[in-house]
Amino acid sequence: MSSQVDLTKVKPYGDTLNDGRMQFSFTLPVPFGDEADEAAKQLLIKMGIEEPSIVYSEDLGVGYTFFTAYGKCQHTVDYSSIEVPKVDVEIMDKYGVEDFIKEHIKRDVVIVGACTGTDAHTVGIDAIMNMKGFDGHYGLERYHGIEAINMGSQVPNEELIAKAIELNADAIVVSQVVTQKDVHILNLTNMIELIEAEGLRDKIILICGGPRINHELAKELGYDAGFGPKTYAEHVASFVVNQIVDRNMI
Amino acid sequence: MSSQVDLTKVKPYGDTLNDGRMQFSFTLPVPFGDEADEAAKQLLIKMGIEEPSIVYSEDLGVGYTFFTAYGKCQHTVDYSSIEVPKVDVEIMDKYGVEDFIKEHIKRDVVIVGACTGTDAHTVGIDAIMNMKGFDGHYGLERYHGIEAINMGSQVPNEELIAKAIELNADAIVVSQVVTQKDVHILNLTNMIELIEAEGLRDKIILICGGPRINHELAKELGYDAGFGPKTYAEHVASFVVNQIVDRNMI
Amino acid sequence: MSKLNLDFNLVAEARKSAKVIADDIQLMIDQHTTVAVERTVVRLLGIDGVDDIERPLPNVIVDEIKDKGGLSMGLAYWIGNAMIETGKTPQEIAEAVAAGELDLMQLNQNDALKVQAVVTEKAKEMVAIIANNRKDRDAYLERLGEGPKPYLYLIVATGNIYEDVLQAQAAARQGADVIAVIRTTGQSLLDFVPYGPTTEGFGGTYATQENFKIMRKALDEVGEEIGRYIRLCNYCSGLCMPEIAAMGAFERLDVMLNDALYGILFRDINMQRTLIDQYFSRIINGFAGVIINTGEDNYLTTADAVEEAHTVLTSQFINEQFALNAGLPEEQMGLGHCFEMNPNIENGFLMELAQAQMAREIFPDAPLKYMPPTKYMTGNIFKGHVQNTLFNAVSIMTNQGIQLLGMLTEAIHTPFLQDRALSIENAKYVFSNMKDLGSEIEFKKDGIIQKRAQEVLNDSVKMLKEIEEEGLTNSIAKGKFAEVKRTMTSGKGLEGVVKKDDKYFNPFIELMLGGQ
Amino acid sequence: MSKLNLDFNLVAEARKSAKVIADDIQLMIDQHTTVAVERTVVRLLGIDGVDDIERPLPNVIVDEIKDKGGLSMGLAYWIGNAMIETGKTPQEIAEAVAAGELDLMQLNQNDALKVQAVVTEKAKEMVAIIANNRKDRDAYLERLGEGPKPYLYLIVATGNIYEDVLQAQAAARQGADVIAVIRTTGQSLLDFVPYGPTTEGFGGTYATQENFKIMRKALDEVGEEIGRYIRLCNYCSGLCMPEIAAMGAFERLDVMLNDALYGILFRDINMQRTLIDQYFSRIINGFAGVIINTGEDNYLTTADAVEEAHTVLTSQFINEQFALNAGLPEEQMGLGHCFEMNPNIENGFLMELAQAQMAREIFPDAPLKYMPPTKYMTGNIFKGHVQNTLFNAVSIMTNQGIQLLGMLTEAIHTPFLQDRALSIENAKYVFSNMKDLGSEIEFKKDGIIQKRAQEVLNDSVKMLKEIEEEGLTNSIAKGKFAEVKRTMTSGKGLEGVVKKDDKYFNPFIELMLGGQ
Ligand code: B12
Ligand code: B12
Ligand SMILES: Cc1ncc(COP(=O)(O)O)c(C=O)c1O
Ligand SMILES: Cc1ncc(COP(=O)(O)O)c(C=O)c1O
Repeated sequence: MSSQVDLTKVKPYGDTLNDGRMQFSFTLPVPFGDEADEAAKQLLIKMGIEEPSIVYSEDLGVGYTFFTAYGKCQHTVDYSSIEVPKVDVEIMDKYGVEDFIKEHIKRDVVIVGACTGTDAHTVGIDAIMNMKGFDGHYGLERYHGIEAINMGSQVPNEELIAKAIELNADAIVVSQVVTQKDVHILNLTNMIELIEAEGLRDKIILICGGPRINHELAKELGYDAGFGPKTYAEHVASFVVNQIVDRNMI
Repeated sequence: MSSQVDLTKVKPYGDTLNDGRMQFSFTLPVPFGDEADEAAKQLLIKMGIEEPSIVYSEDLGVGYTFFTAYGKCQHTVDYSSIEVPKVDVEIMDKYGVEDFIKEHIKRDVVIVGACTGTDAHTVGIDAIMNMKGFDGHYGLERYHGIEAINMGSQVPNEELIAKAIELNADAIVVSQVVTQKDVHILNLTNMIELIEAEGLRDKIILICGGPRINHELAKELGYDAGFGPKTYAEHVASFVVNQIVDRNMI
Repeated sequence: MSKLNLDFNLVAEARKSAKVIADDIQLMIDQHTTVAVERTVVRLLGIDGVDDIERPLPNVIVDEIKDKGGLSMGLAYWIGNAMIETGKTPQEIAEAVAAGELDLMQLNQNDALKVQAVVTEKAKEMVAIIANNRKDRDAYLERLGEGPKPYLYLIVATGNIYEDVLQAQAAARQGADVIAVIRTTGQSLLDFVPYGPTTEGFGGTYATQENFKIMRKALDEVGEEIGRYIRLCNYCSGLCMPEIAAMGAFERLDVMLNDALYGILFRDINMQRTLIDQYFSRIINGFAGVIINTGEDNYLTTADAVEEAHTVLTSQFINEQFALNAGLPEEQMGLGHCFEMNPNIENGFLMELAQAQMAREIFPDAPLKYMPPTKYMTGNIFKGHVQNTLFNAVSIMTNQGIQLLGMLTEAIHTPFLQDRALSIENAKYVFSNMKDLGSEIEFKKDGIIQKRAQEVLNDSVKMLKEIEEEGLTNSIAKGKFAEVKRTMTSGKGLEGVVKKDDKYFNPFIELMLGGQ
Repeated sequence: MSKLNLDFNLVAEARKSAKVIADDIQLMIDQHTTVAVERTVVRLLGIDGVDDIERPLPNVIVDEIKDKGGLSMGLAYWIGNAMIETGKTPQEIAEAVAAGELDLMQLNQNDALKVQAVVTEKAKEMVAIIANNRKDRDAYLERLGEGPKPYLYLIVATGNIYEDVLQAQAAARQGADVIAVIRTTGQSLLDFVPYGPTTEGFGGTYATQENFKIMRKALDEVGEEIGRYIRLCNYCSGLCMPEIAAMGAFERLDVMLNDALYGILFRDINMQRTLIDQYFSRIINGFAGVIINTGEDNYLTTADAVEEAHTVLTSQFINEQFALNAGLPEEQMGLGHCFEMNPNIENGFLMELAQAQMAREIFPDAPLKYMPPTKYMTGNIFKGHVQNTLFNAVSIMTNQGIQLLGMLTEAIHTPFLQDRALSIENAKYVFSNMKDLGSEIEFKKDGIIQKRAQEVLNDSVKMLKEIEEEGLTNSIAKGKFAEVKRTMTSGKGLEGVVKKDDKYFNPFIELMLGGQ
């Protein structure tokens, strides 16, 4: 029989359990040649890779060399002890959310959102907020009982907060797509600082999302929740309406 | 100006010197999900990768998960101290070799070769030995002054040695392409043992080649030279005729 | 209508030559039997298992008869005779022989007709099992359905049948239609079939009946789960061609590698041996509803794909005639070809397209087996993945039957779990995104594509004419295929070939040839 | 002949509508100038550099005139007048203004005709520099030659111009024909152009004249070395369209992103501002022999590529007319489109092929700029590499002009050194392997491909008719393009728009419009 996986000592799998096989590609700033291959091998050995094999190397034209390599990873990971923080709410569909609001909140829920800072990627926030939604999942604008205001892109944090105050919003949702040089972290942190300075932190649900965002990161930064790729409006809506009830914001 | 590479502390290069960026792909025998991604990240951290980012993960259908990841390698390699053993001979072209034989050896050089063991990959050894050669480089059979005998594939080491003795060969050349479970190492080592048992080791030039062979490995195993990918007949011929002179086998 | 503007009179000429070539060989085939054929008869009569030193009983019994000079009568006679004399089943007889308790040739010899009657009865019983397997397959296909063509054909090759099962089930869930269990290096030169489940092998897993059974079960299970019948493939090449065909028939394999010339050229098996063996193996494959896969792709892994393209077509014509002689219909002929041109060739894609389309038009009913780039794959897995993309593009544009998926790691190792997933994804994307491209485009009259196909066909017609004149065996001796030279008496396994006696008898030929 | 069986009467109708649309806007354009236009005039007169708080001198001088209400006369008048009054060069004048030593509007005002004569003389001198750069380019092309079309267009985007140089030279050696230096996030909304070499940026490098110069030199060097002229590309979009066009003209850029509507839709720049700015920028591009790249691809990164395909064609027609109005010939119109359908769409490839071929047939002389898949790229780099392969296939099959190479890491980061190498390898392989496929195939009459193209053309003709009726600005206000709504007075930069005085004067329009 195919042998049993030891989840306390998990290793990469190529074609046999615990063979440790991994693929690598990278460039080293050294000239193409046997010495370059050797340098690549040594690097892999330092990473804990046994029998590194440089299967391809290419001169990139500026005295640098590109490698593709395979090797056997000797490290193991204890999978059984891993716990990942997750948005802990049962996801309802649109009708579920609408009924929940009717039953438990009995007034319109107000959500304002934007893609903030210099970030101009609207597709993600539009997917969550606009009528049309995304991938066959309607956006918040189409939910009865939710008033959703999408301010678009490149919105300064200050403006977004001002709008939330103006509308007495239940939740602020922020999208961040550009992550180069951690510009999203800067931006998201600045948002929290401004909110706290306004004394609003407890009165508002604060959510962020984007392709490189996850719940863990969001929590660390001080948000109530964070959503990554493949999020739909119902995820955000379910979380918000539950929070309103749980935090007694009705 | 673009900064200078410190060759004693070389790190992978993504788009900025010493950013350490590398790409990885591998499978872990754990079920698809956030915990799997976390396990993959932890593994990369153990390998010395900072800010590992799992950019893609996929359920392989048997409770295992495939990942693609990027991250920043923190290890460095001292390129300046690397020395790789190389076949140390000036490569002559066909005419050069032929003249060399005429001038210095003054008799026919005899080379027998085969793809040994259960290995049936003839294309590599044919490329070196047969008339036609490879990539526009003629094979040894076409060299004046060289008698080249290609015994083909799946030839037992014993038969190859017997043929070499029969023809009083100057060199034996062995091809090994299949490397699974290190079958080539076994096979090449067995060859050396048989040759030594016959008391032939000093009297014959012993060469191996194949896609996963290099000179370093060949030397370790006790061969005079080893040739990897992109070898042509002239490489082997140049080495053999020089050895004949150097080792006074004329 | 021909998109390539091919001259179908030339195609007819080629077929005629190929028929002469195959019929000429058939004379030799009909006069001989081999140890492998006889072991197959024995297996088909229900004999299986090993003796106490692990020798398969079919080998034990056939070797004994051979040593004692009785092989020319055929094993059916000896077993049938023993059934009459001892009242035992064939399996009991074989066990008694292995135990040294019974000497078949020392028994009283009954009248041939009487023996034939007894043995044919048993044979019919066994053949019914195979016919039933075929019905089971049809029922599965009816009930679960199958993937669209080109079928996605994936290999597993870990050496360990249980690890293979994991990989095969993963592949099926990812979209595979056919799972081929690659054989370990060297098995094709074994003159016996190993026994039982196996967990060790180099670059492949032993073909054993138990391994077939384990994998068949695993694929039926996963097929039920995903609602798609998953075909199982193995190799009936090498010194045991017909034996493995029989095992495959018993275990409901669906596809088998089976080439009339492959063993000769690429495994240095004696030509008489392979030609005789292939005949019986194909009768079995044909009867069992197995799609054969011929090995023309191998020519171009050795010789040049541009210059030697016509040898592929030539071999396809010859394989076709041998298959027809063995009663194997066009619908089961997975004639082989491949995408093996140097990727540096300008307009190489056009030539590959021409070749693939040509095969499609000349063999319209055959589920052509299309092999991926292998020779020009390198350690550059990214480029390799692109080469495979173009290969997939040609396939969907020309409506191939079975797509042997290329692996981005072809030049490195036998496939990892993820390599297969990436290949399936590549093929599925291309097949869906370009779905109707083939039927949407026409080729320019007398353009590069049409001319290339016409040229290859012409060369093949010429080559077949030459072979027709000098005979297949002489042509092979001259190195016309894959630049490999073999003679009538060179190569492995000749000692296993025996001329038939007048009274030689094999009930399965009659029962299976062309029938269902 | 049309492979798509397009109705060229419809194409003519579409062009007619587009001309009406553009001419309508041209009335507004002709009546206005902007701060950016005037800064450009100033730059073209030779003013460059920054003051002691890093403000670019063109801004200093234009802002001052604007604040004091003199902008409607045009900067050419004020500079010319100051030249007469002070005897200084424009640069000296600007420096004096910046130092607070000179107030242009306090000087004695000379007769307009006299000023025009002086300033036109200076302008001619400067325009000659640009004309010379154009000759230099022609000489390079003559001497070194260029890569075949589609040109391989690669981006660099490290933020550090020196690191960019390394990457650009690497790309050129690997096969790039065009190097585009991507701009840092946010530069397009700056109402000034930064000065000097820069080494910091987010997802791109500042467009500065010094950076242009550094990269131009590096590409000339590597071009000499490899024997192929390497084109340099940057962006004249955003609030500084014409200024950057001028800088590009001085530094011999070859290709510039320049779209009449992009700034409005995707950067929320006020429409009047962008439309006025684009006119002057295109006059400069046209004169400098720069190929412009329009941004229709952006529509489909936001809206759906299947449903909104006709908006791309519509915008191409409009961009064409705006370009013609600015004297920019078809040969310099790199009209944009892209391969942005969901890869899961069955026969998506056929639709992409239809769109690309349609653009090719409708704009036969334009060096079409073809953008790669971006929206449906994921972290699955292997699949991404395959998506790029199909993109490359469409390009070579339809004879595109400029191929913006897709990166397998599109969804992850701006390109690494190796990402670019892999993309180039992908494109080169496909372009060579499929070289003549386009001319070898014909599309089935009334098949999926032909019908799709016809449908898109029909929809576009209809849309253009509607826009013709309601006007471009109203159409944009309704969200007809990319589902984005903008009004005449919304958006950034409106405060920089000024109605021209009767005596307004800009010598460069006359000197450059349509001339060479
Ligand atoms: C489309 C696109 C553009 C379009 C944007 C059009 C528009 N109207 O949005 C245009 C062409 C304008 C553009 C420009 C630029 N782009 Co861009 N772009 C992309 C692209 C191709 C797709 C992004 C996208 O739309 N994805 C689809 C949506 C649905 O996915 P999503 O955003 O992840 O959203 C989902 C989840 O993340 C989540 N989510 C997102 N936000 C939120 C918010 C909340 C509250 C919640 C709950 C959930 C949530 O839910 C969504 C639905 O499931 C990506 C590459 C890629 N394939 O990812 C690059 C990419 C994002 N762009 C990039 C860059 C660098 C730029 C530029 C800065 C380049 C430049 N220097 O000019 C510019 C400038 C833009 C700016 N100022 O920000 C980089 C970012 C690199 C990085 N990691 O930092 C990328 C990765 C491309 C690359 N490899 O270089 N871009
Ligand atoms: C062609 C081929 C075949 C053909 C061989 C035909 C023939 N007549 O040779 C066929 C189809 C028969 C075949 C069968 C098998 N193959 Co095979 N095959 C290949 C393939 C596609 C190309 C090899 C090749 O011809 N390369 C071209 C030549 C010119 O290159 P080369 O051998 O490296 O030779 C050069 C140098 O290495 C050097 N060199 C080589 N030998 C020598 C000797 C000397 C003395 C010198 C100086 C230099 C030298 O010089 C040569 C010219 O520069 C590779 C995959 C690949 N793309 O690499 C798989 C590959 C080698 N095969 C493989 C396998 C597993 C098999 C099988 C075992 C599969 C099976 N279970 O059935 C069988 C069995 C074969 C056996 N018993 O050995 C694996 C090996 C895995 C591994 N690393 O161990 C590979 C890598 C494919 C894979 N990914 O699974 N194969
Ligand atoms: C027809 C045929 N048989 C068999 C094989 C497998 O090789 P082996 O003979 O080692 O089983 C191949 C491999 O390509 C083949 O094409
Ligand atoms: C026409 C045009 N201009 C400019 C840009 C670049 O964006 P930015 O406005 O941020 O410079 C693009 C990007 O795709 C474009 O298509």
